[in-house]
Amino acid sequence: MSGAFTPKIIYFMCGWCGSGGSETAAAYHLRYPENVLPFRVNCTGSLSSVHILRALIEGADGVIISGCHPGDCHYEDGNFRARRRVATVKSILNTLGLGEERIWFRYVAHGEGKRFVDTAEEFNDLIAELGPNPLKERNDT
Amino acid sequence: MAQVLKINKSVDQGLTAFLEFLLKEKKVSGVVTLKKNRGGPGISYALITRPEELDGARPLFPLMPANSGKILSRLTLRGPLKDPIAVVLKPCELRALIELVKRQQGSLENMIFISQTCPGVYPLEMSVDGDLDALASRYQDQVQSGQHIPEIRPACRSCVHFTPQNADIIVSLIAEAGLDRSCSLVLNSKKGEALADGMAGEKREQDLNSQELAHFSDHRKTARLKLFDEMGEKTKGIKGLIGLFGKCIGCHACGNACPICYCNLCFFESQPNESRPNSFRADLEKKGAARIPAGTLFYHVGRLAHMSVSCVGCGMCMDVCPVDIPVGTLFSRVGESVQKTFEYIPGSKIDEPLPVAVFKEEEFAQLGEG
Amino acid sequence: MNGSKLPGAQDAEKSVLAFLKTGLEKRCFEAVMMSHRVPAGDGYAYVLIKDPALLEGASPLPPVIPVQGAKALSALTRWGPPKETILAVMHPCEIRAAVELFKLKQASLDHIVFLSFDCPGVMPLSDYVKNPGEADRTYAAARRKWESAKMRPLCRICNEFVPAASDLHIGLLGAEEGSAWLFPVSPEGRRIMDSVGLETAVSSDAWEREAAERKTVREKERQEAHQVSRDRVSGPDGLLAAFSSCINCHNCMRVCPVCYCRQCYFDSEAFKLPPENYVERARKKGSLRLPADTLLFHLGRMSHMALSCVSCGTCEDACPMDIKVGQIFSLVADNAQKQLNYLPGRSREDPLPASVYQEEELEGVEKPYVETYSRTGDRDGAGSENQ
Amino acid sequence: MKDAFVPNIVGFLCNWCAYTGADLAGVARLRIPPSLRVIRVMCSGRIDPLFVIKALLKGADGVMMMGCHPGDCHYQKGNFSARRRFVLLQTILDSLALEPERIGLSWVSASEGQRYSKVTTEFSEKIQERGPNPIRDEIFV
Repeated sequence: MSGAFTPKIIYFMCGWCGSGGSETAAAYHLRYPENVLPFRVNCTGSLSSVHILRALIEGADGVIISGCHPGDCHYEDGNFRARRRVATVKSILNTLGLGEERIWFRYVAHGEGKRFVDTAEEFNDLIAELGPNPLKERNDT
Repeated sequence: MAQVLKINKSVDQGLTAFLEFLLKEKKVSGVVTLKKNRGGPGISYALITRPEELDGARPLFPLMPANSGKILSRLTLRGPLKDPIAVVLKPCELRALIELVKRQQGSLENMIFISQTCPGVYPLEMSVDGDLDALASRYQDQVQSGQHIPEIRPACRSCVHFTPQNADIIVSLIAEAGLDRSCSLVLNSKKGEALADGMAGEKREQDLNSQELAHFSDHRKTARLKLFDEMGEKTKGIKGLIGLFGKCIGCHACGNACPICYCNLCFFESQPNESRPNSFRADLEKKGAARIPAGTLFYHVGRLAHMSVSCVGCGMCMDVCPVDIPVGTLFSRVGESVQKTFEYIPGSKIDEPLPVAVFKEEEFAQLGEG
Repeated sequence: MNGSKLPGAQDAEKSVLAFLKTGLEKRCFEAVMMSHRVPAGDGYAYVLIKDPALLEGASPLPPVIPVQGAKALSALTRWGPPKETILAVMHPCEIRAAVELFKLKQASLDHIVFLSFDCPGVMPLSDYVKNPGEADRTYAAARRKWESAKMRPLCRICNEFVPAASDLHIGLLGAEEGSAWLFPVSPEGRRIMDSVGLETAVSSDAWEREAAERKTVREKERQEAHQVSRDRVSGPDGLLAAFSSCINCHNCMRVCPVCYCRQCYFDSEAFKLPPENYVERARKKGSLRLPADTLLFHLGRMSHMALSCVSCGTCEDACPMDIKVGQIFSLVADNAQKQLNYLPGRSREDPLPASVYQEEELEGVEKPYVETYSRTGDRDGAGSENQ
Repeated sequence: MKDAFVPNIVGFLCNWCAYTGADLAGVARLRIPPSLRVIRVMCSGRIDPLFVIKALLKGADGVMMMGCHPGDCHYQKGNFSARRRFVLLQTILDSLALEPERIGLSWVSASEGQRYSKVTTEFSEKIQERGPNPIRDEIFV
């Protein structure tokens, strides 16, 4: 393993399902790594691609986005729109070789506390394996 | 007589060593200077907080990738700096910053200015695909031999405000022999003296070589007059202006690079300035044709009305113009006459009010009475 | 599709001008929007022409794109469509961008009839302004022979040199030296040809064959060129080297036809931060490039407009530092568009991909959940709390 | 030929003095040149230099700025600002050889109907003599 490296992970979750998942996890006393920093947004559909990019440029090693399952969006179609947006950002990063694998998109429902914690853990392990995000050390961005 | 600190290194290395001293001794919390970008051909300003990051710093590099007055205004727009930083910048950039601060677009608090008697900088396009180091060393050779460098930008060739009166420390470049082995820092203020306190080097009482500078200034004045006269001939009347700006692509790069043009949303990009269909129709009826987008000259003449009193002649507008319109020369020329009318030199005194913000009751008394 | 052979002069450009003149005189359209040489003769500008006599200095095949035609059309129609028909003579990429702007509600296409032509490409603006007279001649020669060496890098690899969304099309490929065909593409185009009095009797087969062949070649060249770009800019090192000389002037955004926002997000209050923010970021990395957020600007702009990018190269023309920004954006855009099966400007009906979705799509984006995932295996509340 | 030329003059009149003066001139049935198109502004200090530039570039043959006499401004100092702006405009037009004579500044008080008639007639005659603004026929402005 990459020794002392503790990744910094930004977890964007929608206010209805994703963060509901984190509440459920808390209710069951499930733990997720402390270096996964939760950010609540009202809907993944309201998450600007610029926030994802900014996180990656300014020091995050990975970004997860969790919204409601397809069909469950509180605003009808926010998660479908988010999916297209994330797909576009991933495509851009992939084309430019900037590590699109550092972005995860996974639906987590309000009741799925375990799924939430598993996602955080699994992603954390993946990023720990990938090592630090090379962009975050660059000061000529 | 001012104190001069002489460091026995080449001027670039000497100044970098001085900056390193400032950071190491925690006299400042950061340094803003030009720096070569890691792994790329470019050079840009950087706010450096760690001494080791000064590796690659080129404080006196003869290039202006942006007017740092604009950069520093952005840095302090939301409030003054809490801890002091040292800034290495060109005289016109310092003047631009002062104009911006007068417009409430920044703060000079906790900024210590290191500037230079400025021989001028190269056009930006010379750095494209160019070898920056070769460029810099050629420049230094020419400067220390006291030459007027032919390739520098027209704005620099005609610049007469090359001595940064408001800087705390002035690096003597013009007509300074031995730039490759010594670096002379003129401590121009108490702040500057305090800053240099403890820095290794030889201190003496001396002034800027005023005779050479006066000589230099005369040469510049002649060049300025010539350039402005040529521009005046070229842009005479409406035909001349259309001749100059006909090929303008309306990208507004000049306004956006201009340090004085600080507006978040320029009037000329705003909704009220957009032409409505009836305006095109009227032009079609009257002239049989209409240029689209409309308002090329309106933009340039209007911008003159907005910023010419504060134009510092930094030449950024001209550097970024994609179709090489000598817009900077025209603006400096008009700016000079406007500034003369109001007896105002932009960027010279921080407490002098902007001419468009004040008036005197007794001035221009004959106007309007006829 | 049948068309008409334009009554020939020695030069295709002249034949087109003759057609436009007749159209204006017969009032088949009220005005023409097209490139016109500026009085000093050192550039071109879009002009709306009503007086047929003013067609004199107009150029249907200008050597440069100083202002993206879609931007000009948007300036003309954003506040409402013209009352009578305007014929817009534009390069294919400009028409495609205009269609995108129409979808973005920044232009009206009512009473606008597009006249496109087989685009041989245009010269880089910076090359042109260095010596306009010489460049005009070079271009005229290169255009006739369809030589691409002098054209802009993006024009050399353009495979959409025949637009799908125009009304009338000038066929130059496969035509004899100096002559041109005119094809009606839409009913509106046919109406105009009828009213000008041009019969549509000539078969377009020869032209179509030639255009298809060239398109195949161009597609291959495009892929190759994009691969070269990709190898060059891939990874943080490559990309930051490519944008190393960027001075953050945002001129690429300002001339981009698709970036229509009056106030770009990257110029907005959101990027005017308290000094502590900049100092803190500098402290974290030892130094901070100023103006800040250069890479974020470019990546963010990509994420905003890549799906509508028409690879017109105007950004590259306007860059004072000659950064190959158009080539990078074109590469990124091609891939992003492919993923959502969208070709900007292909038709007025295709919805903007960011404004719609399908319930079943992009399966690869979601990371599949493995129910049994467990590495530490110790996440039960009580157990871990005791550790 | 020259006799046929009726200039197009745009006048920006302050509400309190010049415009009232114009009213008075009208009521007194004094002669006012037909070439003048009046635009009322609340204060001469409201006259943005861009108004004047735009009028000239759109083909106006002359532009007049009119306000209260110095010291009489309804808003204390608007006319002093206007005067500086006028000087600014004159200097810019002069440096560009764009006929600074085509702009005029006059102070007319609310009681000076006579003066209003006089200054507008004089200005109009001056412009008449100068001839049409050459910008009129230019397409590439």
